[in-house]
Amino acid sequence: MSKKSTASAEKKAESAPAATDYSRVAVNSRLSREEKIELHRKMVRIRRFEERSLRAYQAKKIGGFLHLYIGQEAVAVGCCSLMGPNDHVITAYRDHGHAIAVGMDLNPLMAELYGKATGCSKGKGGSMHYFDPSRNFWGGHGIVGGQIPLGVGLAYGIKYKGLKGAAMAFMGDGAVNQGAVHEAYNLAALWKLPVVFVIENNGYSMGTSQARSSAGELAKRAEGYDMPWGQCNGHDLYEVRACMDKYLTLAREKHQPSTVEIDTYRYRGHSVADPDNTYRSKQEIEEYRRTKDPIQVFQQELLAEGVLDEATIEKIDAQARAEADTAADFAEASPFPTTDDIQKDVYWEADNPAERKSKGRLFFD
Amino acid sequence: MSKKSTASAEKKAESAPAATDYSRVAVNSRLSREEKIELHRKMVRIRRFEERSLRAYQAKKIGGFLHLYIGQEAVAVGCCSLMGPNDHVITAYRDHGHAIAVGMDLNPLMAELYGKATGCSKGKGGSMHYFDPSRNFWGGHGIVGGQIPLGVGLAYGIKYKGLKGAAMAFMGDGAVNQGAVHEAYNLAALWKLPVVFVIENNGYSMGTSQARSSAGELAKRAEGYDMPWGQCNGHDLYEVRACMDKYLTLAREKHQPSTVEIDTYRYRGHSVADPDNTYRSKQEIEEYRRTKDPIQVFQQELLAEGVLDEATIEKIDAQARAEADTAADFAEASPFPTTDDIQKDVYWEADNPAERKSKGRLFFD
Amino acid sequence: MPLITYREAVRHALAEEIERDRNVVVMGEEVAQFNGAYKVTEGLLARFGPDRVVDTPISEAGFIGMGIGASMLGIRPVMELMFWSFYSVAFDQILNNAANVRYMSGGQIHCPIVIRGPANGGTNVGATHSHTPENVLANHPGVKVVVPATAYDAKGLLKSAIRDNDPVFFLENTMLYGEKGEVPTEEYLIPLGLADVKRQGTDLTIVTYGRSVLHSLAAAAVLEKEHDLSVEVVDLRSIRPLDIDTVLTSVAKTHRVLIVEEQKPFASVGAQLTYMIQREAFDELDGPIHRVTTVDAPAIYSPPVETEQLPNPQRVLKAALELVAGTE
Amino acid sequence: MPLITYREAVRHALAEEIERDRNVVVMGEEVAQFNGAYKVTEGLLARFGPDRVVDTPISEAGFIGMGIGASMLGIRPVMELMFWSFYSVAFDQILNNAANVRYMSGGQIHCPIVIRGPANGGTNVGATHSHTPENVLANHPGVKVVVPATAYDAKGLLKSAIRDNDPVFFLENTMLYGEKGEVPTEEYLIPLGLADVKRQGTDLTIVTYGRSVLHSLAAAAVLEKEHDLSVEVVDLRSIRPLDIDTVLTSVAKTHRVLIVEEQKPFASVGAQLTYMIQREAFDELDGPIHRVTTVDAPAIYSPPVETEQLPNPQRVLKAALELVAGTE
Ligand SMILES: Cc1ncc(C[n+]2csc(CCOP(=O)(O)OP(=O)(O)O)c2C)c(N)n1
Ligand SMILES: Cc1ncc(C[n+]2csc(CCOP(=O)(O)OP(=O)(O)O)c2C)c(N)n1
Ligand SMILES: [Mg+2]
Ligand SMILES: [Mg+2]
Repeated sequence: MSKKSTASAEKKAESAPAATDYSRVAVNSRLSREEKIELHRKMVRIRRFEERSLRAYQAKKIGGFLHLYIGQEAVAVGCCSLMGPNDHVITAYRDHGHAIAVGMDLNPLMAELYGKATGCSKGKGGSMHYFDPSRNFWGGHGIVGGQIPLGVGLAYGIKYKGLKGAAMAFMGDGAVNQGAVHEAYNLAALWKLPVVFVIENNGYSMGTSQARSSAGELAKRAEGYDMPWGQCNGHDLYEVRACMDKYLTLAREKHQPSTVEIDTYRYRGHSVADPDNTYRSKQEIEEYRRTKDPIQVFQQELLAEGVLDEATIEKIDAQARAEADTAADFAEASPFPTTDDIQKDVYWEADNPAERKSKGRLFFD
Repeated sequence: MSKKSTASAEKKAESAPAATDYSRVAVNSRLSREEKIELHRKMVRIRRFEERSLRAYQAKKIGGFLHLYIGQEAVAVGCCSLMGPNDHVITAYRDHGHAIAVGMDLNPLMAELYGKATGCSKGKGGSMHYFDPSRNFWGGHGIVGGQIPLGVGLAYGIKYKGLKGAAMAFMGDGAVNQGAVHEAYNLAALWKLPVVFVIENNGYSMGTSQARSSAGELAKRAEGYDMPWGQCNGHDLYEVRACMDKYLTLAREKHQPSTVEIDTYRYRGHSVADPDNTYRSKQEIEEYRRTKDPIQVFQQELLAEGVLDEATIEKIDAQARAEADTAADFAEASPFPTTDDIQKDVYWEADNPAERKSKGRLFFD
Repeated sequence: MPLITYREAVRHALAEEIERDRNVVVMGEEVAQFNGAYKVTEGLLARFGPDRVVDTPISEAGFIGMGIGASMLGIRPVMELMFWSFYSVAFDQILNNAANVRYMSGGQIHCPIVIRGPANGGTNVGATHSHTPENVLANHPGVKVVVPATAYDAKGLLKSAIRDNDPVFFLENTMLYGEKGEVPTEEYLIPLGLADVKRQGTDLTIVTYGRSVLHSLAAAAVLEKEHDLSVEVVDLRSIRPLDIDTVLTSVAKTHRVLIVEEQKPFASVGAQLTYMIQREAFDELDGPIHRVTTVDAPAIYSPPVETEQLPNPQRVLKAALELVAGTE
Repeated sequence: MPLITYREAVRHALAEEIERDRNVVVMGEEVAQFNGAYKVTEGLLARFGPDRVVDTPISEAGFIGMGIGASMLGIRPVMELMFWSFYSVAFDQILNNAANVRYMSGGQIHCPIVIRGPANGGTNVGATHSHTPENVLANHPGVKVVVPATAYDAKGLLKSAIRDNDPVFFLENTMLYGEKGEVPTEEYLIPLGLADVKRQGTDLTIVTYGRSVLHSLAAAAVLEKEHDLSVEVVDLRSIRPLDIDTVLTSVAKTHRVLIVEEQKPFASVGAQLTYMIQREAFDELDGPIHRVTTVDAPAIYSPPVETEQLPNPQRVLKAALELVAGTE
């Protein structure tokens, strides 16, 4: 176990005590069969999409980085399933899960990885820079911690417009050591901005365990800003929803920001190119896969609830695989941007020449 | 009272309880008569120096900013009086007090304000940039919070060299909201670097009260990094010494970093140009002057102890005034740097041409 | 037209735009209750209240990043940096997030944010407080950079900047805040990217912007009077977009170019202008382009020496005479 | 001489200097236990132990500032930025503290720190990870900036950088890490600020540095073979200090200059070179200086398109032919 301390795991701060049956918490018990199946399906779709993208990467269809979310699915799906119309999401470069969780289609997501013009960011952003403002999804950001002030800005916008909503600003366990994160904490707390800072604690920042990168407990730093904070088990989708519901409600109802640290794990290397053997053991990974896989855990739960049966599970999985393959075909068949496209999407004015008001040269050579 | 809460003032964290007679704490009781008088004298010299510099500023002898330390003298003098040969100091732009406290002479300090070549920084730094590495004083820094990582670097150097020493990194109450400060906290705590972060809490960052700039309690943020922290009354030199001695010892003996918040007050505006009437009342200032002036408090104490008498006080004061006047005369009589000096002190290599190993142009026009 | 200061011109632009558009919010350290470190925002809090004029903690990365995020949702934040020099602690937010988010999202997002504040030397505040980052900013595609020299330009350009849908970085000057100029009472806008010929001439073109415009005009007057030289002074006003056409037109007339800029020389705005002029008007040049820049060192504190480190009328005069002598 | 990779050359320089000087410490994210994100520091932890090779948290402002502070006490930290792009979050420490502290202290302090890491596009990592900040860095007096193109240069220059008493920013290139070159077994140093004529020629001077040297050499070979043009390729190696004399000597020979640089065009290193060349060798020029730069937009992700956005042999070839055609 890579995490800081067992003490930390025990002391679940303001989240519910360990004995809670999270399926009975209102936010979960009120879910319909279909909704539950949909949650399961989302996780499966994320996983199959990413596995397919990994094969595409190995086949050299994809450039740059590919940071897989495999093992963490319950976090994005759990959190984003709670989104109302005025809730917004922003995250780091490990963003495939969040993009699918907010409802983006697989075709433009895969096409983005292939660097195609049909990609969600027209092939300009790549894996780290998925965006879909129409679904309140503001990316996909490559600079560790850099998205967190933007997340506070989303919360500011929500509040300024008088809407009842919240922003979720996701970051990794390594990101908490970026100064911008702390500046953002203070602003959010001082001005009562409706944001939940979500630390997806997968135990490592690249090859560095939490213990080697961070002094103290991660979520607890919120106390220094008089912000409430919680911790929860990110392997259990119900628990994620129960915990996040509480903090999202605080944000929406009382403009109270908070920090939630969600325990999770990634099975794959930091990115596909990561050798993944200098900092953790195969056994550790296997142990997580065997006992804490979020899809398995939730599947067992839904089997027990009688919501899922083996046939449905099979079908969902087959559909997800097929959908991922279709996305890869779509991506493959799509055109690359042209060299003329390089200078599009730089300036709003250049893209909207009829409405341009400025003069002079915008581009240089 | 501008500070966050009376709760905060009461809860003096890990510093000694309020009832302590700080004169009896070992670090103070072992002081000789001469040493005590010297501490008093240092505070008086700081004050008279700054009052003289203010007159020079009003006479337009000084450019730029002049951030006066008047009212805060017990902090710098208390802290720096504890320095051993391997202890180092770094601070922000409000640095006159620290410079005098570490033992710098008034002549080069005043000359620096006048922008003269005889200034401690050859007229290149000005008020915000006093330096004296020979006295382990590393400035004088203008970017809020920017000096704090450097302070951690001093601690790193001390530890790397196997010395028993500590760095003191001073900042204001507004500076704690800079990201670099938090990155520095984490590094110091994680790597056990011998640094004491000293927050000189004078209640305001420019015209912004602590309550309007910072969520939570300032020193308490250290807890988020598992660092010990303390608070103390910076109007009482003995208390400052007692409190700081404890944390400096922790640093020197155990490489344990910490944060100490010292309650203090500045009588003058943020800088000389500050109108100083939009954010606090004249009464507030007067109240501090009347009841908490650090020179008065310590003078009373030393009178009571029989260490000082009125004649000695008079004499010290007269000497300090004379010394400040002499410094102003020295500054006045000194030459300005020449335009040729502009490009000196930029590169070590350019200043040491005999030892230059690189080729090519270092400067452009 | 009434004579008002540059400071007032900026303030009036802010006030008019706050009034015009509910989404405009002015933010920064000390902008509200303290009335602005340089009193640019004086009275705005009283007039528009704390929702529209907001004091921030000393957290430039945090609050500018926040502004960028809010701008993605349609807020139009006008953020004050007390000094542009403090962009150093917010560099990532400004030049990765504001500059790139449109591109990385394939054009789905735009950031109508303005960041404004003074960027200049001359007030003896030393190396860390005297950065003139217009070259560094303009190096980044996706941003706009404006440096007004007069009250009239400051007002008209700032109003355009606030209405612009791209991030605009607006660089003022503490040495100009007190300078007065004629500013009409009726509303006007000046488009970004339009240079202004501040003085007509035929013998030499001085290309300049910001406070250096004033130095150049002062020198031009002396050159005319004492040296019988007719100097054209082109004020760029906007660095990106850049009105190179006005520059080239002037060069075609005078065939001699002196660039005057308060910039550290290496890879300055003037270096870029030189590349463009020689590339596009090589045959128009009678001789090399010269520059007057800040003397290449960190900003010195010493007041009389700082004056010499910066462009000033004497340095411009000397450079102009040298240039002309070299091409006669 | 043994053929080793650029990566190994950097590693050998680090190892030799760690060995030579007890004050040299290598630090950065993932440099120790993980063996380096790009495996540059592979094996150093095992060889020199955790006091000399140190993993840091993701706190660039914090740890680089710490390194600067330590350097004031005589430590010689060699800090890795996993990408130079991340200088954006440490800008203030790098360009206010490291660059200015000597000046502001009137020469009492110097900062013998090296900051190194890759700064390049070409690996499809997008806009935030592809900055090439050599122009921005070199804009600041007080710093040195080195951009080696070959294994030989990388090793000799890095060793000099580590022994230098001024802050040196050393910009490597992930696209070059695997490139092999001859590197002697015996110790050698290359002084900073010395350009290297990588190919002799008489018809055209290409001034370049970093990976663009390789593109320029590739293009030069084609220009010779297919167009009978003799191209001289001047590799600057160091941006500041700058060996302008070698450039001017070449210009005096060829009278035509093409600058090839992986830089966003506005206020680039090439802009600065243009200013200097036309200023100091105006009469040597047969026509305008041309540039090949990165196409002016944030770095695009799409792999085949990014190749076209960057300088590449085809773009250099095309530009060279255009330039020559224009001056015949
Ligand atoms: C400012 C900055 N520094 C370094 C990096 C390189 N980097 C990318 S991801 C990463 C690790 C982040 O770990 P964590 O925050 O735990 O997120 P995870 O990858 O585990 O999801 C690092 C060091 C970066 N992108 N930005
Ligand atoms: C990064 C940065 N932002 C803003 C400023 C302008 N500024 C200088 S001092 C100051 C107030 C600092 O207050 P505090 O830290 O409480 O210190 P004090 O002045 O009270 O000693 C501000 C905003 C600066 N120098 N650097
Ligand atoms: Mg992680
Ligand atoms: Mg204060």
